[in-house]
Amino acid sequence: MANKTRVCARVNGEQVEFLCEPYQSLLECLRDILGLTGTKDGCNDGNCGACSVLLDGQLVNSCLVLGVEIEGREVTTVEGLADWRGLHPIQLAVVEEDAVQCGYCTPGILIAAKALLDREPNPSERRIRTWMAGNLCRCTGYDKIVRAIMRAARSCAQYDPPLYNGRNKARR
Amino acid sequence: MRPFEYQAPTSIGEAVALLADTGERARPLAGGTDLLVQLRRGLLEVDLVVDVKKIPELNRISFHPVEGLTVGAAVACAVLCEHPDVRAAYPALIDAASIIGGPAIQGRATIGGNLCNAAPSGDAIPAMIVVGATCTVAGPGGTRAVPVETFCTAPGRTVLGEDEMLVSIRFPAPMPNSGARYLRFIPRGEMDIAVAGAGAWVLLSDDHAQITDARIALAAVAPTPLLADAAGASLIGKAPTEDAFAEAAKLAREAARPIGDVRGTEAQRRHLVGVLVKRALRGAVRRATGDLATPSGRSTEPVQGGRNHG
Amino acid sequence: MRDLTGRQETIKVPGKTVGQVIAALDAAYPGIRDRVCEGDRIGPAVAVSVDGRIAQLELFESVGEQSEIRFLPALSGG
Amino acid sequence: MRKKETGRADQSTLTGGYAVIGTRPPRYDAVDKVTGRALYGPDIRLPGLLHGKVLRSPHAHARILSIDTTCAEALPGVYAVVTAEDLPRAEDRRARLGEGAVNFKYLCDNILASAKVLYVGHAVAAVAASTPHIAEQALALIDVEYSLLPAVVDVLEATRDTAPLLHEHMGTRSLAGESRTPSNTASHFQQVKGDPEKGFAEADVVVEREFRTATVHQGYIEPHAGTAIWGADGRLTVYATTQGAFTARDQLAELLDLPMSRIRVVPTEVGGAFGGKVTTYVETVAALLSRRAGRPVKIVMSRSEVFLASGPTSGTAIRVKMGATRAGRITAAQAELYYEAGAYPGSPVGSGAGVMFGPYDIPHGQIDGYDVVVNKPKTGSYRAPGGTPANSAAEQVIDELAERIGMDPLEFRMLNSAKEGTRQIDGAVHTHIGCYEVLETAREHPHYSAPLEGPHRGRGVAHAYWGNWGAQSSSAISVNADGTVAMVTGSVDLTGTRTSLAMQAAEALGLTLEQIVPSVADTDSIGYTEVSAGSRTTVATGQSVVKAARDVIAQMSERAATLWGVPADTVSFHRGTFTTGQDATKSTTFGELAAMLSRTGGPITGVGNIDVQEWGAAFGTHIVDLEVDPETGKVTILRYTVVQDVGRAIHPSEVEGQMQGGAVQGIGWALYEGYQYDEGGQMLNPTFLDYKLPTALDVPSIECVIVEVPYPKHPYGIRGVGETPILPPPAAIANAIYRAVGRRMDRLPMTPGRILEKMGVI
Repeated sequence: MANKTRVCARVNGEQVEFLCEPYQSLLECLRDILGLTGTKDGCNDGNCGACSVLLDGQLVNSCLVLGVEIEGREVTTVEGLADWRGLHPIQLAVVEEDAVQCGYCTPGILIAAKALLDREPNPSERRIRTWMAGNLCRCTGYDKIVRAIMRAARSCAQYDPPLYNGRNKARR
Repeated sequence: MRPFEYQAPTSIGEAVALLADTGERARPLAGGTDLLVQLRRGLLEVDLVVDVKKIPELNRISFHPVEGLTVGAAVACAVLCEHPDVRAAYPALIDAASIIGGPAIQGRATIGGNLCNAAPSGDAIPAMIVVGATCTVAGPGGTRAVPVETFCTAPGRTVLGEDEMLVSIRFPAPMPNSGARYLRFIPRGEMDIAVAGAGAWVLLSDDHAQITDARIALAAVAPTPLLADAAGASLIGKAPTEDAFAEAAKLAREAARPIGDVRGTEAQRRHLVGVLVKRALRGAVRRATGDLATPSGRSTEPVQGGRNHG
Repeated sequence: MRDLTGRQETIKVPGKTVGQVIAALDAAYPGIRDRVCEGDRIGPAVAVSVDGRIAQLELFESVGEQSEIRFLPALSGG
Repeated sequence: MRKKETGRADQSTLTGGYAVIGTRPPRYDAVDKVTGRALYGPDIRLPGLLHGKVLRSPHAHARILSIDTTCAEALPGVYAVVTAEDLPRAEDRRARLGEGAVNFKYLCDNILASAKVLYVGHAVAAVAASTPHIAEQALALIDVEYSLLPAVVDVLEATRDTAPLLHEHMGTRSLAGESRTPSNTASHFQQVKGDPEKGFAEADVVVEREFRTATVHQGYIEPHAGTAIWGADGRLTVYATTQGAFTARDQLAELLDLPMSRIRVVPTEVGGAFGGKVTTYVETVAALLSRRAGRPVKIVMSRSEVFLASGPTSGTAIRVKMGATRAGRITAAQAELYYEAGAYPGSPVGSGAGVMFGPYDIPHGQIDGYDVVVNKPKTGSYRAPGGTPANSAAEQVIDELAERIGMDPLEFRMLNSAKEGTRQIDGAVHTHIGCYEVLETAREHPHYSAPLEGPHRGRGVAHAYWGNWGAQSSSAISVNADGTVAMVTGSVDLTGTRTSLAMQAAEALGLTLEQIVPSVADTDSIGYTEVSAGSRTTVATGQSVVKAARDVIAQMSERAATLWGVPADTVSFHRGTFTTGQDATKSTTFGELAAMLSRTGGPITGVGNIDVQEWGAAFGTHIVDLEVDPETGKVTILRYTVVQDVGRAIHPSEVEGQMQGGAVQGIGWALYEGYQYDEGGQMLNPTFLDYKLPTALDVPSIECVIVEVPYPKHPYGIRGVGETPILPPPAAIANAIYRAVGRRMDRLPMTPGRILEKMGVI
């Protein structure tokens, strides 16, 4: 069996270091090694979006990235959205619009929505639905999710990105 | 997943050496959106995965109005789709690259990978074939050029030797009065594999009254993406009319060798070839005459045969 | 069960519990008890309703003067 | 008596004199779920945790000759291997479990096959190892010898005498007993009302059609997952993602032959279920592995395992015949329903028959239902089990009847609408229902009269009835000294019921929602509570929390009486304040009295144990506009409206969520979803790539119209909501496709290829 590889990266703003097998996916490394179980496994082949994370700000399915590939890179998961100041505007909008039912797709939805709003502050409903097509939700019928993203687009404008500092670390 | 080793060389030489040493039990890794799924499903077993994303040549996009465009094999679709020169000069490439999976897939997937995966349904391949793209392949003995239409030899098989790798894809500079379009049909709005796909490229006379050259290529209707020569040739010298498109569509349907599978029946695929070739030709001509825009960014609004599209 | 009752759909029989009603039915149309019951319980494939409510007490469920008793296939829901 | 809310109107239009009910507070679980803190089945992490994997049959039908696990056991990192040999043999008896009758012998064989495998994916052995990857490698080392048998996956094929038999000793059960001749038809029932022949003779127009529907899956995004810890003391703790901790415990007790007191099931957050997480699959296997290994074992299904080896719902063959007079009265209805049960008996054909003609007053009718085993996974429940195929068949025939007699499809339905006292074909009598009100609201809705221009566009409607459920629930409410309360229920929260239940308790206690902290108990901590299914949780567990709240008030009234030296029966409670008729000067708030508990006899816990025997049915009408691409057959939904009677909306946003989610699942069933098999019984599309759930791009915003016809026997008049909305979409869409392209569809899913075939294009 292959020797474990040492990987150093920034995850949610914190420097992390871990050992993993070369064949372990980023999803497995986040959940089983780093204990960040907020990122979900829904299909493990890139068709449901539940495992969505940001890799250097780029939206990816963490099931289709090897853990060893994140060496020296920055990963953002759902656990990194809120900071000591409270919920991120996208999280807040999802709560306010009742866009959560079972909540299993929610972490991926939040990350995908953030990736969209980071690029396009004012997407149309059609654009949101097109962008979110990679994130399956079986409970909500999507309506409240789309409304939440539109609401978040309005509030994101006046929001400073999370600050990662001691208080923030202590919080997790 | 069965264990394997991982290497991330920073030069073509190292990469080729690693592939040569391990032989058929090594595979290059670009976006991984096909490779990792195949490894996980046990469809493929390897001892070594060679991550080629750290090799400069494979990450480059270079455009020259005369030389044309070179796209590194590891360039992600998302990056390609945002490149201003590519968007301006190669809209058909955007048509295809922007519909390969949703945004999360496009952040990883590459047109080089799409080519090396050699799926009959690979959307980028007909788009590359019709604009006359060629592959630059590196091996121990240096590099060689392979036209895209001959790169795939069978489902999942290519001309690449065990010790060879795809470095980049070259696209000739676009000619004035030329235009290209790629369209596919899928049941949902996004996220599906093409049931059938069609790419078309046309070159019009200066007055736009006549088609002086044309190429048509098809996806998911033969063991490999298919250049439909006769269909393209049938348009040469004709006016860009619905009748001419219909004749080309008929020839393309005859060239298709579809199978029936979980995604569609043989009859449905053959029928869709006709529909899509007509729609792709209309789009290509509109592009040649400058009245059809490039789709906006990655994971664009679906253009694949949906209502009022193409 | 209409084959046993000569295609009669509604039958009036006396009884203060579902068990007594089934006994009375069985006396009038022999064989009915075997079809509805397994031992001293209502069979798992069958549900008995009294005035539109499933008889939770099965054979011991009490029935009124004008009660309507129906035998249904046991259904599943979701 | 009826209130309506269109879309997202002002909350005050719904509050109906209540302080909490009818408002839209944020859900209790929302913040945990948006921050990634909520723990689901696959998220359980424990010291020394091993990972289990299940070896599954590659064959659809085969006899198991031998299983050799020695090589797998020898692999470093492997701690345990189990097969059916490790299961105590369950006796061949049935019991009511969840909502249906379960035969434990079958349940046992489905969890680990003993003599035969009956479908591709059928579990034959399992391994626990230090990593999932090692467990996977170990599976490859298990040597199973099969002798192959012919398979049958088509419901009608399976009923033929020539079909291979799945269960050699099974005859057809019916009210006429069990036949001696072995058959794949596990049961047959017949329901007759009046004289169907006479009814059809009275009809001016008779329409008869046959329909087929494919096997479909609930499609929850969270796969099945179970973690078992078999302690050295012989006590078993299981973390399960399940709709019912108690039914999960009872299944484990039966399958492992343990007393219930030795098993504690702790329900995790559930990542979608829709009926599919009533039956247990991996929990028992994880327990066996944990006992062997002496360490905790977690099993998480892969997506393809979920498709191949959980409990999808039946593919069906349905024949419907209906007759009506020129004046628009339905005179007779007849149907034959053939439902796939999967590998073991027990399809939802009964409830399909029970609801298909339920919305209408039909004088004469007959329904024959057949439960048929095939070489596919044992079917489970899926949102309104059995209802959608039957409803889609009936509502397409009704649409055609209306067309043939030249009547508006909603007018036709209104003219024949069931009302209180209407006797259904199975003999059941409708109680207080809002069937007509829903149809009328749909007809008045602007969507129904809005112009729909353009070629190949059509508007369709369909109407549906679902009976809902009540049954047993248990809850407890404990009073804190500061006047807040802790509310514990046995109902697993699938979709926000902690909130909708707390809202009912708050209303009954005169408290604000913030003063109530709700939680879901494990099986050691509260009384038996039925599965969260059958649209029962907010209704039945709601009545249980109201009962617990009233118990709290009664006990606190006694404390007030002691303090004031007045008889307890003179103390009354209103909107948070206790008073006594004996002395107008005496008055105390809930909070003040709560602070006195320690000095007036100690803690107070109100208990609400209940078995709800009467509940309200729910009716819904859907309106859809769509366009068909005549060249590709692709359907684009342009507008969609859901109208439903919910009795009273406790939390309108959650009600809308149920209506929208159910409708979109129905849209998936109608257009995209379906298991595909080859002749050998191999499923061809066990991935989310080729088993196609609707994406955000495939559906429009679903407009909701909440109709409120309160159910008199519920303290707040509420009816079950969750299941009804999945029923109408396939028929509504089929009826719209007919109007768009002039072709009647007869198969689900209505894929572009099938539409092109119907249009004669291919």
